[in-house]
Amino acid sequence: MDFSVLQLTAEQEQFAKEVQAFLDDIVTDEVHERELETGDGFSATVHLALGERGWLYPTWPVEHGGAGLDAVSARILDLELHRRQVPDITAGTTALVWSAVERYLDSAEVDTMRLDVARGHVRFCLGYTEPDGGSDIAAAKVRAVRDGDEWVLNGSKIFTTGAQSCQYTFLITRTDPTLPKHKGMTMFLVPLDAPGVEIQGIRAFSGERTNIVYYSDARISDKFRLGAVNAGWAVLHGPLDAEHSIGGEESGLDDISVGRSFLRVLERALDAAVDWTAAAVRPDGTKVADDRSALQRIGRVATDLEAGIRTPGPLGRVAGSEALVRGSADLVDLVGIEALVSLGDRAGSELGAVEYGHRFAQGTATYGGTVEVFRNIISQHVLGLPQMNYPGRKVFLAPGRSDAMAAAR
Amino acid sequence: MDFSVLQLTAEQEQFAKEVQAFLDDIVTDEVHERELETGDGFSATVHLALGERGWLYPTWPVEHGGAGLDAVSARILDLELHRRQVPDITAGTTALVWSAVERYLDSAEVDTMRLDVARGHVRFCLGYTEPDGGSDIAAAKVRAVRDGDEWVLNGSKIFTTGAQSCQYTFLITRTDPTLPKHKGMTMFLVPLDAPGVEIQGIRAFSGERTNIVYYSDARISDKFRLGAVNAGWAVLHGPLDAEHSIGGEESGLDDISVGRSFLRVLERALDAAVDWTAAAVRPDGTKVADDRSALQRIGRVATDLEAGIRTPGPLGRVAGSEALVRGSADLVDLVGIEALVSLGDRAGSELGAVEYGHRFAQGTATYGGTVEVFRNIISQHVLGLPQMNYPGRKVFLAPGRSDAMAAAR
Amino acid sequence: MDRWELRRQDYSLDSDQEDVREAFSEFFAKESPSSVVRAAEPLGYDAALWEKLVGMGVTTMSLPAALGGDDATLVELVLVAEELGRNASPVPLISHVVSVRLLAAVGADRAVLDAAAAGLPPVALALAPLTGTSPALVPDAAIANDVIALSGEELVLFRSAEPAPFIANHGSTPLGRWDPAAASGRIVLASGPAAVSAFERALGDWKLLTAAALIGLTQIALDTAVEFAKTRETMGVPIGSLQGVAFPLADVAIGVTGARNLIWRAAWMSEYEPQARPELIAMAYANAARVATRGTTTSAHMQGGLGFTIEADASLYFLRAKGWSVLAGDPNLDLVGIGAGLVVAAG
Amino acid sequence: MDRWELRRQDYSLDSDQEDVREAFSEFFAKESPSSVVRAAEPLGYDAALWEKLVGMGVTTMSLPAALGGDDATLVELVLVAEELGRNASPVPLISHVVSVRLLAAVGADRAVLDAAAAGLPPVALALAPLTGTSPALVPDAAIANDVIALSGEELVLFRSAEPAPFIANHGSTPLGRWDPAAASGRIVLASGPAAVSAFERALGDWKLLTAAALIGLTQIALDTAVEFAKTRETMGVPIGSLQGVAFPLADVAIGVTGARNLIWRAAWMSEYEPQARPELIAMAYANAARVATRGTTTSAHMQGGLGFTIEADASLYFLRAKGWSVLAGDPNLDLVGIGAGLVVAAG
Repeated sequence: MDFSVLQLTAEQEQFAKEVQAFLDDIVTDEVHERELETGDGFSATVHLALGERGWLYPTWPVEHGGAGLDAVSARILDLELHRRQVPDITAGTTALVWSAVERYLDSAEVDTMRLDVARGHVRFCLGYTEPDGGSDIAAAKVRAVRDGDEWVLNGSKIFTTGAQSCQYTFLITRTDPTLPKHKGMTMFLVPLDAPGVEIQGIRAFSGERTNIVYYSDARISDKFRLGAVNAGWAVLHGPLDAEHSIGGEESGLDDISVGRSFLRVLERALDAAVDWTAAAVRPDGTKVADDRSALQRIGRVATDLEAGIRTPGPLGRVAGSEALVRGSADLVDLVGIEALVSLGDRAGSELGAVEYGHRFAQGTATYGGTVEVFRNIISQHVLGLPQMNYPGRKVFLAPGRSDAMAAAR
Repeated sequence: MDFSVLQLTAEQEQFAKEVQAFLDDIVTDEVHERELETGDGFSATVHLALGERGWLYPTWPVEHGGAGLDAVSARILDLELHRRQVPDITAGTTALVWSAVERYLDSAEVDTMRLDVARGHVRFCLGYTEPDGGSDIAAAKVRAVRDGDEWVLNGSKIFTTGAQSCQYTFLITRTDPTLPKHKGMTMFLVPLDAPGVEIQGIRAFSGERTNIVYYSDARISDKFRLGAVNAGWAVLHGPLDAEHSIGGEESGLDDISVGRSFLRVLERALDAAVDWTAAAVRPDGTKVADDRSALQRIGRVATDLEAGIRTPGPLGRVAGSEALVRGSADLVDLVGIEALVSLGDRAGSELGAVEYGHRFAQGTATYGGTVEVFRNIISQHVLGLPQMNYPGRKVFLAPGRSDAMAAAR
Repeated sequence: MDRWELRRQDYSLDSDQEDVREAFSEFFAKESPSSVVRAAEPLGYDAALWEKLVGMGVTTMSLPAALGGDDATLVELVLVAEELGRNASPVPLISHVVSVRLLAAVGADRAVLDAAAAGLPPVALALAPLTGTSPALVPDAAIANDVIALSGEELVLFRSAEPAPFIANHGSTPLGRWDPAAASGRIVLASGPAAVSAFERALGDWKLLTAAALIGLTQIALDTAVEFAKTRETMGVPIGSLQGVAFPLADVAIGVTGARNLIWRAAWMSEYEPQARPELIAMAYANAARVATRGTTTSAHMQGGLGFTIEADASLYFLRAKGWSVLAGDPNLDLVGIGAGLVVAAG
Repeated sequence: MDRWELRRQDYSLDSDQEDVREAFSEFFAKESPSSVVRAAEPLGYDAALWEKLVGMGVTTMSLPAALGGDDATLVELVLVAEELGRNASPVPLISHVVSVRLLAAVGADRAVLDAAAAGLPPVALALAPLTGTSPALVPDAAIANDVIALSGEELVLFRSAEPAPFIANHGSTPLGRWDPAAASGRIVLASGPAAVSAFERALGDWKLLTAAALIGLTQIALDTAVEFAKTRETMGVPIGSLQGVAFPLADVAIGVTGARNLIWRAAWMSEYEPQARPELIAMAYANAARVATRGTTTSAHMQGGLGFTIEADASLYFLRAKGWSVLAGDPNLDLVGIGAGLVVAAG
């Protein structure tokens, strides 16, 4: 057990300064304004600038386009990016997909692509969910039909977040509808500029943008197939397990909760509400800071936040989302009418973090599978409860993950 | 809509005084002490004294052993009984069973029995649940095998509350295991003094007593069969629906929530905690009554209580239990260490209502079916959500009840 | 309070009440579908719709017949407010009706009352007493020229040539940053204790109607989620057959049903025996705020990612539930007040 | 607080810590099965078991080696306390160990310290400062002759010939109605600010160890409920396969896991950097009290009517969860303190 402050080497100290100076330079107000406007979860200028320095995948070796950073330096960089709220959704989806691409794509292609990914020129999004399919990924219906050395795609995917900023989507398709649900699927890395692929934006009430992607007789080369035909479920599992399970590699450095990033939004909202409380006077002349009912609620939110940060893996995923959903609503209540003013109409006041938090919170209960999907995972793989034999039963995790889950207990 | 104070006629005023004088007389401290000690949910002296006046089933005609009371007078009596915390579990189970007995037992037997029931000499308990069966009543395994004009019973029932105070149990048995689950059952009214019937007490941590009843080659006459052989599920449904659904008959007089009686326990705990708050001084010299964090929690419990009282039928059943479970725990927190002192060690202080409330609360989430059973009923019959096709699917309500449920919405 | 008081428990609507409910239910369903609600965003005001609603007599219905009204009670008004909420309708009905009742209650000049009752433009009510003369966020002030506010010991109708500047907000309501110093006219409606008690009564009316609107909003959110859960499938079954979906929705149904009855009871008591259980208003309001927050959150969530998109009607309900429930400040302070009342009564 | 501080996040136990955990896990599992727990009711004290535990060195392990201890830290103590909780063990370990640490911290006379460390009879700690000389409810005072209490500006060890009269209670702990005026001896351990700060540090230790015990209790309650849910059937399926059962149990698992880590972190910080995040103790404690209340309630409930009987081990856990978590008063006051600290820091 060790929670001590990291003692940096001179090199690491120097690196931290370098990171700060660099990010001061590239993460401009304009980056944030554009993000507020578009909800892209992506800034091309920042992404490419980070890629240029090898800081998109900073622990990759330099020859692969990384920066060969040690774990501590990587953590320094990661925290600074979070602190500055650098839009990072597309960086995240790209990283998730790369492990599968690296393993399953033709090795010559991989070698070509690796540097482009590291530099930020090639980016990936996730083509899992279908408009009528919900979180049941294995119910995928997008059809891929072989035609010589090509595949013809038809159907549509929803929540392909970042498609407008990416070159490829990691697509799960149905290649043999006659086989059992999990056996007739094949994965592809689909170029988004292929004819017949159409991206249509959808906005969430958090302001985030996601997409429906339509495939209408879209043709792609067989070289973009990942893994064997009808073996797509196994290919998908690497990235899906990573998304569903423990984030850090038990480095003793990284945050242990998969919900940590949600909780940063709650941190900002809480800090803003606390600042407001310290100064606010009610119409009757009393100070909010003297109202123990207000202080109790602040204490509750702060405690749920702290407990969420300490909850590991998928358990922290649920704890983080629930703490944010409940806590952000409580903070809006606490602040009252002033908390309602929209982020965009707020002219610099910190309180926008409360209003934004309450909108943003709701998506966290859905990202990467709803909290119910995660409760199923916990029920089965942490508690060992029996699984219901539904007609179209879903496999959440590859068998090997059970042990890791149980160990997280 | 009418929530006005009832204007009593002179006769009703007189009746109210009569009730009070009578109950002052029969509901002694000894009655309550004995209940605390035994957890019987029954006082023979009170039960028989009420029966003597026709006040067990006060709206029954006088010639049937009732008192022919009008609805208002019956309400007056009912409230007085509740106010004095008269142990009433066995009176309740007897009333539930009587409707089925009256309908299905041989009419000569019914005529004989009616007066005994009204006078309090004959009492019924419910033989539904089995030790390994949980809330799935239709999974009953107690076997009844015909032998000439008799039936031979084998097996055991749990949660036969009040068996030690009753003459008969309303027993659901399996008479044909080869038929589908709901089709092979038969109901009996089993004399509890029959050879081969053994009652074994179990105590709940609320102090309430319930029982396991064992049937070992117990033989009963076929005249105690209720309804046709293998038609037990229909016979059971009258009492079960009554237990699961709206209590009052929309009289505009009765409490609308099936959970109302649970909430009386919360009322007592709240009132005691409020009295404590009004007087309590903390070690640092501050008054609890000046602590807005305490007042907020009192306000929350009082509000949940009020909302629970206003929630009709089975919805109120869940709301009442949840308000009590959560509220009683909150009140223990509020009062702190003084709330822990056991009811028996308290020497007259009202605070025992808080400690008792927290213990009693837990049973209310289980009585007459768990809150999950009621959530299923609400999901299907109020919201119209589809039912899962479980291997041993349970029918919660007779088809006709759906409309009543929907109307309660 | 006497917990053993012998009161009727009759929650049924009489035929007049059923008629009111049905008339407004039909009106809002026809005139205020979600397309109309969306078209009125972000301001949250559809002037044509408001004009039609005024034509239904909604602004005067609760005035005494002598003042040109229909003697409707708070009970009828909460029925109307629930129908408004059920359609998330972009009209300032609640603050306007409450303001008109307030003007009548303080015996405002007939010309002032009649002008207000005409409803065009609507009258707004500042829900918090003014502190000094600094600008304040006032619901509906972005569409009203007249704002009633408690200012020190006086209840004042402030007149301005223009509505206050609109402040975009979470619930898409016509919130204005209203500046009392910018008013061109100032009519004192009452002063001293009479001013305070009239204001508090109006605030109570506002809380009851808002509670009803919040419950209407939550009911439609629930209905929408239930429809989704009946048809959407996962793992080969409708998601509504899964207890992980059905039970939270059942809890919303439980909350909405109890909240509605509690509002009805509070409205009835407020109308006929206002001194008997004054805390019922605070209870009905704080309870509705919580039920609405949780209920619309659950209902949106049970529609998965779709429920999180602005295209889904679930988003309309979710944002307004919170956006309406803190217009009068922190609803938890009502709980503190309830607790304080109980403790004082016991002390 | 700096939310971007670069700290390690290493929750792993080293081999010594694993050894401590395992040794006490085995001890309690062997010596304190539920039959022993039941046999010790209602007093909640098994003197023979306590003597064996003292023999394990538990009363001295966290003293400095110079005082005859093993230099164990709060981190090891919370591991031991969790194992105690996991077996609902009827021994006064927490208040006794905290009292001994307190005696050492204030530099109590060696004879006093050694007598206390011997553990027979145990020493109790009054968790609230005394007000006047009136009798107070003190945990474990029903089995202790010595009670440490903050009395005005002095921290005092009160000696009595007999333990205080036992008061039967919700959690079956040796609660006594202890009368400081009845004490025959009175040793002043510290006075002035030093007395207050020593008492507060001890109270913090008590809260951390109690939080750990509550989490142990909740973990065993959960484990028991999970076993039940795996085997019990309804409608032809194991109840644990129903989301209505599985999801609440998953929530208990989430709560317990986070609470345990939060306790570990608070204990580590309290040991090594007590000034850095002092509110972590209050957070760990208030959170554990809530997780335990809900977790043991859910776990008992998921065993249906059986979980409500005194024969079910679920009842042991349910009653103690609440019975232990308010011994130091209302745990929600810790939340007020946390909020106040944050607001003061921001102001």
